[in-house]
Amino acid sequence: MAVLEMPELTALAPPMILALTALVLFTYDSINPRSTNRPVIAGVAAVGSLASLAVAVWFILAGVGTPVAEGGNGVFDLFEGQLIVDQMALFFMIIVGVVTALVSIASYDYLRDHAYQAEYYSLVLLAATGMSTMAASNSLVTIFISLELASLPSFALVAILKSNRGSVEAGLKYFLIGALSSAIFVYGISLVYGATGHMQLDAIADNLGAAEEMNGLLGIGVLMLIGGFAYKTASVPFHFWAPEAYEGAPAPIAAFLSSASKAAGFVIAFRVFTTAFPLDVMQTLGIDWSLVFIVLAIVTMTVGNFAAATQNNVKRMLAYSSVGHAGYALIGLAGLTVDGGELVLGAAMMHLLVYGFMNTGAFLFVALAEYWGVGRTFEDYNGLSKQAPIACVALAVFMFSLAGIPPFGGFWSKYFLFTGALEAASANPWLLAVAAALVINSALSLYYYSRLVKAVWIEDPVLERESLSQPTGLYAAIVVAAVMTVLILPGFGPVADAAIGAAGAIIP
Amino acid sequence: MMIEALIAVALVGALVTFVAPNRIAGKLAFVISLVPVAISLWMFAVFDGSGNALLDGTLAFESQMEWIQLGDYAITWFVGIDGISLPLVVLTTILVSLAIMSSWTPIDMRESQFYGLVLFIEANLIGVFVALDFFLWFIFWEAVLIPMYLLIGIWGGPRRKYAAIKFFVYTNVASLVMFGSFIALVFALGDGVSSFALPEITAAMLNGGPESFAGIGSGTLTSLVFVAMFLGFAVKVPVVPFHTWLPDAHVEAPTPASVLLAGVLLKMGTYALLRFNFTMFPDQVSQFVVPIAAIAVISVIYGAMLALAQTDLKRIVAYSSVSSMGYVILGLVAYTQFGIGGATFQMVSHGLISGLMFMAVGVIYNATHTRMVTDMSGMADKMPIAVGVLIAGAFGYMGLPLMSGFAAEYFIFFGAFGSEASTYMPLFTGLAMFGIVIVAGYLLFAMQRTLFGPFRLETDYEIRRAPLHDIAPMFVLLGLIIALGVAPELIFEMITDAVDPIVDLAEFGGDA
Amino acid sequence: MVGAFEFAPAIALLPLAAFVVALVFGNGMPKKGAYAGILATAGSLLLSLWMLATVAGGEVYNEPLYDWAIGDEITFHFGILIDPLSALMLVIVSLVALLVHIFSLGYMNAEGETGLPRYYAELGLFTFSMLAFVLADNLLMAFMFFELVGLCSYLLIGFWFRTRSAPSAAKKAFLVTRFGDYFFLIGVVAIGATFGTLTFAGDASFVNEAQSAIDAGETFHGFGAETWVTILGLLVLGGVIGKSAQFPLHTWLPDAMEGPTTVSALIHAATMVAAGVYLVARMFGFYALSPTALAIIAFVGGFTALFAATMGVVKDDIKQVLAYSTISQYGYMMLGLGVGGYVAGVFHLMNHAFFKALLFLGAGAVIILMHHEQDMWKMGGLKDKAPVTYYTFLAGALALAGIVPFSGFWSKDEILYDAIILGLEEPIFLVAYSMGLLAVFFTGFYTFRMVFLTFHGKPRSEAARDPHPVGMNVKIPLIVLGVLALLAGVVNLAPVGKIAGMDIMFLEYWLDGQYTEGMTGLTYSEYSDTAGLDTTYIAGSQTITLLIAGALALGLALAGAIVAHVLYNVPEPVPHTENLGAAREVLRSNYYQDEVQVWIAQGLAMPTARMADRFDQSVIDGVVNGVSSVSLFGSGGMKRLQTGVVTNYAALIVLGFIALVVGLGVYGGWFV
Amino acid sequence: MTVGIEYYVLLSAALFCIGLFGVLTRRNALMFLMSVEIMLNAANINLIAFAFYHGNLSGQVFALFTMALAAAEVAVGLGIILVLYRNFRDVDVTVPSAMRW
Repeated sequence: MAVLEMPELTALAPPMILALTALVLFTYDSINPRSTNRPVIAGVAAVGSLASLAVAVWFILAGVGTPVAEGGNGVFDLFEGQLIVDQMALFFMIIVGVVTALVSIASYDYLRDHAYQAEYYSLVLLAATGMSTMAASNSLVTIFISLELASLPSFALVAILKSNRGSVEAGLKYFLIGALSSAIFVYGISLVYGATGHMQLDAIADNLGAAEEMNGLLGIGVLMLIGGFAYKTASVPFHFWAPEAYEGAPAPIAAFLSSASKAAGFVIAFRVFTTAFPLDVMQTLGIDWSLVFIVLAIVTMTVGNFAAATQNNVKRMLAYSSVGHAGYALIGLAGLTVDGGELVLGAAMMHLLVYGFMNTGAFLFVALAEYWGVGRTFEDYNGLSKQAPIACVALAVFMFSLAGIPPFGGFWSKYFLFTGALEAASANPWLLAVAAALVINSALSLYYYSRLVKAVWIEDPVLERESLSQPTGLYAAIVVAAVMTVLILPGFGPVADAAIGAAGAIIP
Repeated sequence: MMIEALIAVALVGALVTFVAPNRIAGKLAFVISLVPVAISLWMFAVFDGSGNALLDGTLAFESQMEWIQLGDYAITWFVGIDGISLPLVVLTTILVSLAIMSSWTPIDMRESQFYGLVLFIEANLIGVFVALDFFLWFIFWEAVLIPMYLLIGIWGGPRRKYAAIKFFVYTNVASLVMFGSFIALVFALGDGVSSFALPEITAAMLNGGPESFAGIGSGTLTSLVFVAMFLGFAVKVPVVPFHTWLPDAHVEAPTPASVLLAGVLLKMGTYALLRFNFTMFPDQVSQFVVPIAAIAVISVIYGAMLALAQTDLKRIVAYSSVSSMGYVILGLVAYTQFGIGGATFQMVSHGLISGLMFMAVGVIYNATHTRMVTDMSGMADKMPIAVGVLIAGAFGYMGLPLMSGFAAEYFIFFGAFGSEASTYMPLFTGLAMFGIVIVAGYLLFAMQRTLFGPFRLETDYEIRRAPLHDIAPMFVLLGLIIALGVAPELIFEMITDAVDPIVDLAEFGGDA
Repeated sequence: MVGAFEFAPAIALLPLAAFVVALVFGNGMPKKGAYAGILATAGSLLLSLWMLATVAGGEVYNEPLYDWAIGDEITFHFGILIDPLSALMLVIVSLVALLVHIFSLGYMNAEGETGLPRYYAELGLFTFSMLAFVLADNLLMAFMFFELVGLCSYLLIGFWFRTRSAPSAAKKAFLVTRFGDYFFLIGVVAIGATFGTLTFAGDASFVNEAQSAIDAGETFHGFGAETWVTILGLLVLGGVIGKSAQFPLHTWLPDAMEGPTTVSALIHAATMVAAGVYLVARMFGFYALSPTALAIIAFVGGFTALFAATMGVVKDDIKQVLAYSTISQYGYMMLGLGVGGYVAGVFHLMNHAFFKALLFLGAGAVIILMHHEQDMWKMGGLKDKAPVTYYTFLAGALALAGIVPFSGFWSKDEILYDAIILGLEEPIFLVAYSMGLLAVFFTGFYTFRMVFLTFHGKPRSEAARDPHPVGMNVKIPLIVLGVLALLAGVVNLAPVGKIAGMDIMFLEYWLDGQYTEGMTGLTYSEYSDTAGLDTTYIAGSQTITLLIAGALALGLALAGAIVAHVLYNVPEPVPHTENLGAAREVLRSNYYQDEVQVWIAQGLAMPTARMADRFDQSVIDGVVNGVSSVSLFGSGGMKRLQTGVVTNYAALIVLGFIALVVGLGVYGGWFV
Repeated sequence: MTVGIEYYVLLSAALFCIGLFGVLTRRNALMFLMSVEIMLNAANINLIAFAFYHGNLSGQVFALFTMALAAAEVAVGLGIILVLYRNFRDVDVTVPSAMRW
């Protein structure tokens, strides 16, 4: 396989391509900031993200990141293990690539009368670069840097509609909470460093023994790290920014943050807690972080779903539902046990992938609605299926998929999470509570997801509206997302293998 | 690959119909739906399976292929047909075709979407009855909800939104409970199983059963799972007290949806009960005989009493479905050849009869735009043929001999009375049988008020005779009902063949 | 075996064919399908006679026809059992059916009646079901067609469905009989489950199984074998009481008179109502095993006979009188069977079939004459205007009242005789006997009250002065039946035979299988042995007993007739019912039986149902909806967390974080 | 003689809490931002102290990264605060609360 001959650095091709594209757009912007050549700009962004996606897919198929022992091309770790390219890294690079591509394509129409096109796309791709790098980060340093690289552009992106109060308010809240959490995160890093004397994750794991007498310090540090991840993944108690940020931000950005950024947050959480803090050792140190995640998972999914149940603003409902899904994905960490747990962790990864499609699609539909200017509440959406059946079929697909009803992708991942939780329950009965919470919340979520379907399909429009335009980019993105959400069901075999393989690889 | 063909035809047909112009959608869907009918009848003709699908019987049209490796467990595409599933598959295909034809009159908006959804339901219903891998089965099981939700929600009556969401959420919760408990069971079975294939799981259950799981002892776990799954399916069946979604859904649903709902969807629940609870947990069944039998009796009597109190024809039929499903539970818990066989037979029989009843009520509704017993009388004067068929169907419901309903109920009663599951079974049977009096009561009252007497109609709506395509499906159903009543062996033979292995599981043998 | 019996199924199938033909092509046919029915029933009659002849020739037939449902331990099948009893019944049914079909030509095809094809189709369906019921060789098949005749009765009673009363009467008829059939069905199921077979005859019959079970002293469901047999017998009896309109399930029969008179003649007098009694006779061997059951049958019969007769006294509608007399007559048959008088019972069944059909058809003729007027007080003086009707009707009346030498006398006398000789041994039966005896008086009274009011005296209405003529197709059946009513008795002149020592008790020998070989378990003598009822005679002499019993019966009948003559055979009769005082109201309102049953339906069932419905809507559904609203309420609270003020968020974050630190710290013991 | 590590930790902890207090109490966006900076610096103290304690440099290097990122954060933050002021004519963080529940 050609990959072998290349220098190791090429293993980082996916983020690099994103960075490159970002720079290209940045240059373009600095040369001609007011350019409204949308096809070119959006095209470059889309091509760049698709290229990164393609490379990542190619890598994972070519066996990059699969240990040689398993017939792959071996795990690449660069800069003394500061960065690592293994299956999980590639898996999440794919997620980021997918979402970025969808968002760039959709933005083509959404930003039709926005002043600074290029800056927008370059920011998006910079953030994407950060997320993609997070997937590969293997040291608290790189994690922190890439995390900030992802965050800072995001702040700007949320507030990019400078004259829109909602956007600004969202940006402010997002930024302030973000600053606070990153401060906490950094402090956590410093404590962990203090307790172990290392930043590189494997090294931390090796030196945990030294932390016997400082376990309190280490514990607080670990919790602070969790805080950082919780912020990035919009999990309780660091989720408060999410509803506002998603509601206020431009819909494509909301899609971008709620799918890709969330996934990135999870990948570092997965890596840190599987690599740096092996559960068995931490338990001897009295730091049983799986308990924390059990609590967080239950609370997060409950808060998210319950708050979503009675929203009137579609976007806000989706925002809360994305909090709820963060809770589902947290099961991946909560379900980790001293021996194994790759099933549940893999399930979490699958969920994040499928979520990348269905949730992005859902937000993009909102983008479409904002593009049409039909309004933001459920009532405003009433009877849209008469004017735009295709988009509404897609919406129904996203909603039912989010609710976990077959025959859509969301069914698999959610039920695998459930299955994984139950499997883990054999080792840790607390997981039964998680599974129960999952059932209750799924039932509730079905209620509010089907409310949206009801609005567009069953209700009659409050006021008659003339036929709606069909913006190419948005439609393309939405339809692609929908098709993927459906096709992923029959074609789930490889996805499941990849995810579970990746999970198995990082679990000690 | 015939099964795949069956499902594929329905799915593709659904897509085609969905994009077809409204004008031709109905006819198109009907023509498409004839293909599955043909295939299933052909299957019926050449059926060569024997024994029970879950108890290493030989399957007909079996096909199995790898799909997903989930940790230590394989999820496979695994379908096959045995004597229990075949009649239900045939029932489904036929009922769908007839339902489509019967909806030509009432459905006058967004036809292509409507018929597309109906065909989509058909695909999933067939899947439920043929799938032999738990995950696969569960996909079909759940996928039925969406189209039904939309059918009720879009084309339903005034309170359709409430009814639809209630049906959707309620049954979905039940499914989740069932799913969870079953998965827990599979994991508790440990190394005994390496896939979600039902036969394998059944085998593991029957020799040894689960180890303790998550700190719950083996025995307790099995009982818990049994109860949880019973509750899960009980909502679908539905048995009292989990039935309240049914009348709402039925009343609000458009006629063809009601036909499918009562005709096939309810059978999913009883079918699942038979496949899971009563095949995999024989010991638990014997442990819970009395409560289950009691629930069955309550469902029969209570459901019939509720029907007696209704004045909406559809509500009457809906509640009587609850009552009829109670018979099925009674037959299952009897755990005898005629008990379980009769229960299965009742699934088919009730599918036909309730379908006929809903169609007949629908035809009257099309003509009068009311379903209220109090609003009309003497309909027999205006639409003799439709009313004639309705009367025939009603008597079928009352269990008139030489119609399938009698055969089914008689088998169930006989099996239950002779059952040794519990010493109280004869008592339960006697109580449940009183249902045949109440059912006669409310149906005769309703018919007397609506069909007979001098003609009177509250709504000023000009009555026109029902067109042929409304009547024809009812005659087909009536023919099938009588055929099965005169010669139950048509399907009872294969049913008993598939049921006997289950009966042999019980340590209390059945005499009847 | 090739021969007559190969054609047995055709007996039933011919009318079925007529049903289909009339239903499908009826409208296009002359007389709207009547001829199809006539031909079919005629064919059935011929075949039945052939069967009778063959049986007389010494053969019986008991073969399964085809398997309905096959199980491991038991197989339910359709089969045909032709023995003297069923052969006799076949002839009775098909004969009456034929005559009624013919009569219908005159009665129904008059003035532009609509829905005639339906009428003839339903008649055909009924004939089919009834004949199949008679042919049945096992209890399940019997039950099935038992139900089907019920359906036909429902349809035919409700023939004039545009009226209010007919549908309601039809519903009542079906519902009340259904209530009886509920017990019957339990009986069928229980017998099948207990003995593993449902066949009437042969070595594997449930009768034999029960016999051996009792001998072996087995126990079922905690009951001794004999008790269990009694229970089973009584369960089946439930169906009998319903169909044969015995107390307390008799109330449907008078209402059933809403149907066309021909239907009343065929279904509610001659055949369907007889089904119950026939069933008891059919499985008499089983009842014979349980004296208790027999006693109960006897009492139900005796009581019903008297009870119904008293009600017949005050009715003004000619058909009502006949209806109550029917109930009472079937009471006699039950009494006869109950006291072990198998032959007597069947004998009366046969005679009654003829003379009651005659009376109803006569009444039908009268109704034609009277332009569809049924109130006897508007009649009178028809004697001279319609002689044929009068004399045939008179013959039927005499038979009904039980006057020598008409057929009714012989059978009724034999029943009472059997009752008294048993009663003398076991005095308790004397009660049943005396009730039966008393009923004779009332029978004589109301019968002749009816005759006099209808035919004698002066015409009391326009219609009566100028009656509508009746045609041959009305007269022929009357004449045939009139002759039978007069002569049918000769087949079993038991008293004469016993006194004069002549062997002229043909029916008894017939039913005792003396003309046939290979008939086991179905003969009179065997039944008597099983029942083992011993009897005594007054003064030890059979003759004296016979004479006394006969004299008593005849005397009372004549007394009744004479009273009627005195009261009503006058030019201007007046209703003397006022003289009954308080009793009158009770009688007119049928001892408030209907009120009771209506109360059970309207006052008990419906309120319970409505209560259940309210409970369902409020409690059960309330819980379901409650769950959802509670969670939605929780949602409302949950989202209040999101105040929108970023400082609060920071505070909440810190609080949440501290909670985690404390929680995990305490759990992990960091602070030690 | 060297100062024990615990004093450094206490110092940074105190600083962190001061910053946190500022975050929770200050309604002016700029003060909010400064408080966050204080918290970051508390982390820096830790890092450097522990780097000294463990005798490896990664802590100090990381501190440099932190400062750089703090600067970047402030840049973005000021931008946002600017548009905040444009839209709301105020830099009070509790003013924009249109979106809630």
